[in-house]
Amino acid sequence: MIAALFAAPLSAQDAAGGNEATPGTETAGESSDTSTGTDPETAGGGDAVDTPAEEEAAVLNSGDTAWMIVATALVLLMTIPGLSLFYGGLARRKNVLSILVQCFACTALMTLLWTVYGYSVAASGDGQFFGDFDKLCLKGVGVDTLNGTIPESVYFTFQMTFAIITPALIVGAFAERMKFSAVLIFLTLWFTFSYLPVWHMVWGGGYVAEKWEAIDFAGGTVVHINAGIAGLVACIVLGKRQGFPKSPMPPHNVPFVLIGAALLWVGWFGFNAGSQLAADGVAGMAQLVTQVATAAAAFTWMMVEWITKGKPTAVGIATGAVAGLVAITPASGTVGPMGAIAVGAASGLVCYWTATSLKKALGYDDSFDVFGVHGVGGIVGALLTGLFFIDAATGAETIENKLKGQIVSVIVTIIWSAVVSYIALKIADLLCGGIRSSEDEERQGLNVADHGEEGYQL
Amino acid sequence: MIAALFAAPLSAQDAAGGNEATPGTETAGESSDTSTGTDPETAGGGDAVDTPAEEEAAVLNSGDTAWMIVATALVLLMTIPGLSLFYGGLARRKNVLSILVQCFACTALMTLLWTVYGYSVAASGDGQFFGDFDKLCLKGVGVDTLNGTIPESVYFTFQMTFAIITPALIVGAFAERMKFSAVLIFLTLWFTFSYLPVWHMVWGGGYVAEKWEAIDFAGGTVVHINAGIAGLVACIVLGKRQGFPKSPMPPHNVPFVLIGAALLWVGWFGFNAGSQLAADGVAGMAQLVTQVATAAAAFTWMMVEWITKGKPTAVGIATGAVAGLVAITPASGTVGPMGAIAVGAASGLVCYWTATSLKKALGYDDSFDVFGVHGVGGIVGALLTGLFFIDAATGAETIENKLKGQIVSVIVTIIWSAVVSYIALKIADLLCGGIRSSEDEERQGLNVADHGEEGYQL
Amino acid sequence: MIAALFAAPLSAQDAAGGNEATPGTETAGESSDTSTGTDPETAGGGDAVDTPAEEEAAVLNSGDTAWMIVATALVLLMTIPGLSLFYGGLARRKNVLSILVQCFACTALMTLLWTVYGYSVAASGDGQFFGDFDKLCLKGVGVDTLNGTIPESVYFTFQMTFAIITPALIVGAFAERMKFSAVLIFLTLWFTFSYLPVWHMVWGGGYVAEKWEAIDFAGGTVVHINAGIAGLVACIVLGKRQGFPKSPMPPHNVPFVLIGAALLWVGWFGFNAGSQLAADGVAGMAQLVTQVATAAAAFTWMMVEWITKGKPTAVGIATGAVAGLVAITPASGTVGPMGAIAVGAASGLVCYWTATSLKKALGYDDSFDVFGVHGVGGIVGALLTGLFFIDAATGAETIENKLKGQIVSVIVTIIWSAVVSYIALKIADLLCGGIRSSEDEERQGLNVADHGEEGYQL
Amino acid sequence: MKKIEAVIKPFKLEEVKDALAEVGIEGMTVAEVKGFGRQKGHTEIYRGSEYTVDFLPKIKLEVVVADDAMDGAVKAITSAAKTGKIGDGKVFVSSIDEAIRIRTDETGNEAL
Amino acid sequence: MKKIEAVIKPFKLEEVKDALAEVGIEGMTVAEVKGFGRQKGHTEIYRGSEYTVDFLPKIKLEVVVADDAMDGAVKAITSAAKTGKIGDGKVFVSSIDEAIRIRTDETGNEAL
Amino acid sequence: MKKIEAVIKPFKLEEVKDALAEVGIEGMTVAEVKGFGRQKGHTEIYRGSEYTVDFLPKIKLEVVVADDAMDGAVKAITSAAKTGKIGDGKVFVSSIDEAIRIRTDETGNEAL
Ligand SMILES: Nc1ncnc2c1ncn2[C@@H]1O[C@H](COP(=O)(O)OP(=O)(O)O)[C@@H](O)[C@H]1O
Ligand SMILES: Nc1ncnc2c1ncn2[C@@H]1O[C@H](COP(=O)(O)OP(=O)(O)O)[C@@H](O)[C@H]1O
Ligand SMILES: Nc1ncnc2c1ncn2[C@@H]1O[C@H](COP(=O)(O)OP(=O)(O)O)[C@@H](O)[C@H]1O
Repeated sequence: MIAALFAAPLSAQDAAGGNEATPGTETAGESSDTSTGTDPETAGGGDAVDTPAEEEAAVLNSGDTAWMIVATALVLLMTIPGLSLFYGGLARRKNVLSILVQCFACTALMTLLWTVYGYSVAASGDGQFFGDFDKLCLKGVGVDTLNGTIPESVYFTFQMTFAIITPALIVGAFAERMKFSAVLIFLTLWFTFSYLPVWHMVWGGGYVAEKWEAIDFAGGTVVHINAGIAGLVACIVLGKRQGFPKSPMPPHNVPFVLIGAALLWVGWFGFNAGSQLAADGVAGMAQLVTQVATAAAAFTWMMVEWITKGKPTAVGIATGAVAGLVAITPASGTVGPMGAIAVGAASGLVCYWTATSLKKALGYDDSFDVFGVHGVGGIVGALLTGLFFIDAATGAETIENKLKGQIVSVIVTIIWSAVVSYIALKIADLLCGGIRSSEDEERQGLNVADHGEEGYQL
Repeated sequence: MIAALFAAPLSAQDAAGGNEATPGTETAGESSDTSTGTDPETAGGGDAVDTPAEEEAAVLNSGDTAWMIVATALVLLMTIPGLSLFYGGLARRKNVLSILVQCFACTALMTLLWTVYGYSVAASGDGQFFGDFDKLCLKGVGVDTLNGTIPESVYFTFQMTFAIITPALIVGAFAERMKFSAVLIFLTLWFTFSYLPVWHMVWGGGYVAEKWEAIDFAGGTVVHINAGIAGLVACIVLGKRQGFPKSPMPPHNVPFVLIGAALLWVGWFGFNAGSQLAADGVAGMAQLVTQVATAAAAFTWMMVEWITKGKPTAVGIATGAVAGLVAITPASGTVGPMGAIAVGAASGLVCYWTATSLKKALGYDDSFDVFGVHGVGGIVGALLTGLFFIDAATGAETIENKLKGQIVSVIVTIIWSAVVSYIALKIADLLCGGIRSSEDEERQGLNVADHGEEGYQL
Repeated sequence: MIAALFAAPLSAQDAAGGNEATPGTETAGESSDTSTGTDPETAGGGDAVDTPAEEEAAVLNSGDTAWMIVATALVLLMTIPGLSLFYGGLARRKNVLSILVQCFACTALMTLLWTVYGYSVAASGDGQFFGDFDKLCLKGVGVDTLNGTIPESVYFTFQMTFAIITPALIVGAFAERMKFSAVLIFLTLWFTFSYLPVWHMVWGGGYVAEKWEAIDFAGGTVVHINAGIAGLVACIVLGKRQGFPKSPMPPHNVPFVLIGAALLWVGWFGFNAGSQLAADGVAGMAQLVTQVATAAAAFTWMMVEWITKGKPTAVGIATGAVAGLVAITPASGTVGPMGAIAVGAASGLVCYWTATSLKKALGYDDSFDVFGVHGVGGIVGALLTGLFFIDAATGAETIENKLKGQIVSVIVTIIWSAVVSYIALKIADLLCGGIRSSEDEERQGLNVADHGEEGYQL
Repeated sequence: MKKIEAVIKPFKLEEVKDALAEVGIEGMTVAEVKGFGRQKGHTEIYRGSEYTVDFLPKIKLEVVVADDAMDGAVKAITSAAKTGKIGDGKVFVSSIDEAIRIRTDETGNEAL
Repeated sequence: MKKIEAVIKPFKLEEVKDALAEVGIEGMTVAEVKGFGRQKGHTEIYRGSEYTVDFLPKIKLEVVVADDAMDGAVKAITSAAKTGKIGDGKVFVSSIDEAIRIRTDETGNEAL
Repeated sequence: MKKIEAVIKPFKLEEVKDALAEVGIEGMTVAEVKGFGRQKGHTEIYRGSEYTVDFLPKIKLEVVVADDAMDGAVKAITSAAKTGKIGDGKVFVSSIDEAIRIRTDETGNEAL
């Protein structure tokens, strides 16, 4: 019903165009073997070269490859400098460098971990929760190995950029008070025991994909809910920043916040449209709905703030945009333009309420609202993805079962990430003799305390 | 004559290569059905699926699609963060956020308007001045709909980014003194009654295209003259900023100005080369001439300032680059490298004179020289496009008629935009009880007055 | 042995895939005629249209073209705003604009020089040290001229972006004390007599390529060693900045340094993967190893600094990343993932040692360590390229001869660049009546002294 | 000699400077300060929570003058800085024992 | 009237402000300054070379009060600003000859 | 006790600091200020229009010393800050009634 309305443009067109092709099915024209970012067979890129069936089909498409090389660059751009600036600007001046270094170090560290074992554990093999070790250190991956129509090297690097930004997102929750050494240990453990298994469960043909056929086109659960929950747990375990919430902690550089949000927006096209692994109509529509949902969310946040607080703030419209980007992520392969507006507006509303009212009510100190925006926005998106989904092949609405799959994947991710995060924090606590910076260090600021530098000499 | 000289590289090659193909003609090799950004048939992307003729020809090209998805991202990058930083840096500290929010809000708002009715009114149907409502809310546009060799969704989003940056450009003219609410209303009206019809007239097969076959490869008239005139009218209607021109109002953050100019430069490749709607030789040459013209303009502005003022300024070289980018826009599909140098140098000179001498002489307060750079640069470019044009098919120079077409399109755009802008401002005036911020708000700065935030806590 | 280990992933795959294809050979699948960035035949793009042999083979590939248009944009992004911010942030506040203007002016100037004579002298003709004048002002290059599978216009513009960033890199060495006029003259002379001939010798089929078959996939010698040496000579000839090394000169804006490093990182994908001139497996692997080597270098620098100085700095991790990018550049077409980690770690270590210990020991004032990072990093990369190279066709290791070729190319570049730089500086000295700013100008800062502006009004 | 310290509204600086020039005072030192007083600040918003900023930007002007030049200087400042609205600021006068011009080692009124 | 100048640790400003309010002082002017004294600075690192930063960020507070209000004000400041650690700062008291409220031309204690 | 206020050229701060250390003064407070005086400013250009900037960056140094330490301190400052060029700045001396060290409540010279 409602779903029919919001996904209409797609199915309508499918009829008109006399083409059954729809994202998420096996018949999406020339991009068939890569059209489902969530398809067990192809998600574990390596399989492409293992199954003889696809062996012969596998021919490199230079257009798809061109797009995916760029998409990879765009997703890296999201973390450095995008996310770094978004968070760095929100921080107080005395902590800006600690944010930037944490994002940079996370980029370097995750790149190495993903190369050495991450890719293999996530994308190779077909266990329920973890993959296998067949591709440790990229064993067997060379210049000519393909994944669908693109080189496996490109698929590997593209997925690497996801493995970089997801832990980096968490940084915003425990910002301004966690020891740098503890950050690195925590993120390493969380990456290994939460990111990789959830990836495998959802995209690698594991539990969630197999048993529940949950849809997560570009990473609503794997990336955003996963990171959002880790952030919530971390900021609660760490405790509040000195003076929170009594003394205001305004962003030290709002223009940085907006540059960061803008780069996240632009880079997100690589994230969502890139998840199609091809330059085709599905990718084009993914980019379109990403743009529309983001605009709807930013506009909604702005208006709600304007009405309730009397003024639309710069940080508000930027945060709204990010909320929209998060929410549309899982749906970007299946929803239509009108559905995108709905997803965006909904996430704008709900995330605004979480980041303002709910946080105040519960009193946790999620420094930059990682849970409020990524956790909650991811959940909103995951559920609406099920709501607006239409199986164009049959034309029948299957909301019930779809929704069930989405709900399960959300719950599994929440529990898994929460448990792993808590344990990882305790281990970091042991190894670093406390994960929290000393009172004096926190007061002096982590720029100098952790990195021996000041942010600016102005 | 002179034209032969400046367009030579193209035609010479055409001879040598024994290939008549030239941008702007129907025989440009494998990109025939997309080679003319100004061709009524294809500009109105929708038509691609309506005319049976093209129906069969229409096959998705993954290379063209890859390029256009990226070009779309590049053009969005031009507005956020490119233009936002360019303008934001030129503003005084107390107003930087109002600039950034206006650019961001414009991005969100225009995305929604373009989706709901903009695309249909501009690109669908064949009226003289307006299109029709057949594609409201993207009716009939789906995953598989094509426009030439790319998905219509991509063409739609690509054109959306033009609809975003054009109104955003105007912001620079009335900066630092206009109520945020009035800005939104004015831009909405202007977008609806000036941007859309001019788009339709020039690119949608309307009046200018049909009657005058004016050339506007990437938006010299539709985007730059259109916005430049609106800016001039708006800044005159609004009146000068307090203290202008007596007290100096230097940019608060020149590095931001240069980052912004750099991102505009890079993003403009998507704007100009993207307007070819394909990854081919015309797109390659469009990128080349864009780079060369921009360099020539930046260098010219720098030298002129050095000679006349004794020092080459950072803001000057950045502004010169933008002037060059503006001027080459309409010509980027037809001019050659040497012609590009001429276009760039000319715009550097003329825009320098306008932004410095003319503005001082006339005494209007165009805060960041939107008219001086975009309006005047656009006019220079539009005229030179006609001057340097060569019909390679016949080899005959057709400057006279070409120039006529260009002049008409310029005049039509100027009048149309000026009238609509004036009326739109008056309506905004009524609806907002005045479009200008109060004296105290202007003195305090719009960061706090309109958005309840300060730009920095340094 | 060791080489087998580090390059293994490539050759192993070659065996497995039953495909001899390897970067640097004539049989690299569908990208055959463009697979070697260093191949005399194709490097001089123009030849594509001259030799009848390739004439027929030459068909435009839209995927390759799409990628190369974007790669070109990415490499421009490296200079503006990437490098500009990296250097600008490292400068003291009073000089930030002089850095930004020098990078911008270099971009404009080199664009014009490359168009008028640079491309022809570097890439056309087959002299030992210089090319010829056949392509002055792009003579004979048109919309339809191809270089391999892409338009020659794209190849021309792509190479132009290399010609822009190389001189711009040098700016960091003599920063904060050289007259702007002298900078422009010096860079023009150096570009003409060092960049162009070295380009021709290494990539244009000249001396080094022909006699020694040295490998420089993306510009380790042509770009980085070449610029690094010029920087060293320039900073020695100029002398130290007032107060160096006694009074500390901390970066005025560390966040800018990290934004700049991040944009260099992202843009470098265009630099390295783009040097394949096609969107294929080699390009994909080039992107992968670039990412891995950069991460390894950044991480190494961070750990070394943490251990030796007690704290990992933001400037440190950013500098480490750049060192890794530099070192992997020549190897990015031939090394495997594990080799990339080795290259990155090595450059991180060696460059750290140079930029800190060695510089202090020798006492030269290389303002932003152009020699320490680009010169030394380039040498490390060039040598390891020879060490980790495997001729997959024969499977035989040919380290000895490879290494010899690499060593020769390094030595030739060092000597050539040093001599030309010295003479160029002397000429600039004569023409400008001294290349160094006056004591007062240096103290006041070059923002005001050279450009009549202040960086910020905060 | 007397030292006149004036805390004024930032946008009044130019006018005050000119007024002082008219009474022949060609030297002064100014600093950006934040003021707290009767004038109420404004509220700002961050992620939904509002807070008041009650330290307002002011300019602090220091002028050392010869005793006889004092009254004229004070009048010049007060009249030029006045808007009549709360927050116009204060003028404080105190005594200076000695003044030295570093460049010339002149002392007393010659140093001003 | 007396002028009280206090150099304190930045994070103590709010407490000092409140303490002054309690003794009825509703006006003050503050400036960001850098202080040098017994309190040792920290070392920073740039490209491998370490250097000490010994000018530390401090807040300078200026309050002009009626003579009889002085003791109370000084006590309020010292007790609120005290942490007991080196670097707490100083309070300096000097005499003011005259005070004027620009808005009203009131002088003396009325101006405060 | 005496308060010495010195307005100097920014790049002279280090030398002045060292000179003061030599005469045994280990505490001071500095602020960034802008100075207006005989020294002419420079012109800047923005979009073709030139304007003069006549408020120049200076450093204001405040040192409170015991009466007998005053002459030495003043000499140290003036000699270290002198370049002989216009704009070297001024030194102003005034009297302090009382000084208190917040940390210890010591008063008078002990507080310095
Ligand atoms: N007792 C005081 N000591 C020092 N500065 C003061 C004092 N009272 C006010 N000021 C300064 O004067 C400024 C204006 O005072 P305020 O009470 O706001 O308005 P008005 O001057 O009109 O009474 C304040 O912002 C503060 O900087
Ligand atoms: N003689 C002085 N004159 C002016 N300011 C001083 C003087 N001595 C100290 N200060 C200021 O007081 C601050 C604290 O002094 P310091 O000696 O570091 O600690 P404490 O106040 O505990 O003795 C210094 O940072 C400086 O700003
Ligand atoms: N009457 C004054 N009161 C306060 N500060 C002054 C006065 N005259 C000069 N100054 C300060 O001293 C600085 C230097 O004075 P200036 O006249 O430029 O050079 P010089 O000190 O060599 O005469 C000025 O920039 C200003 O900050």
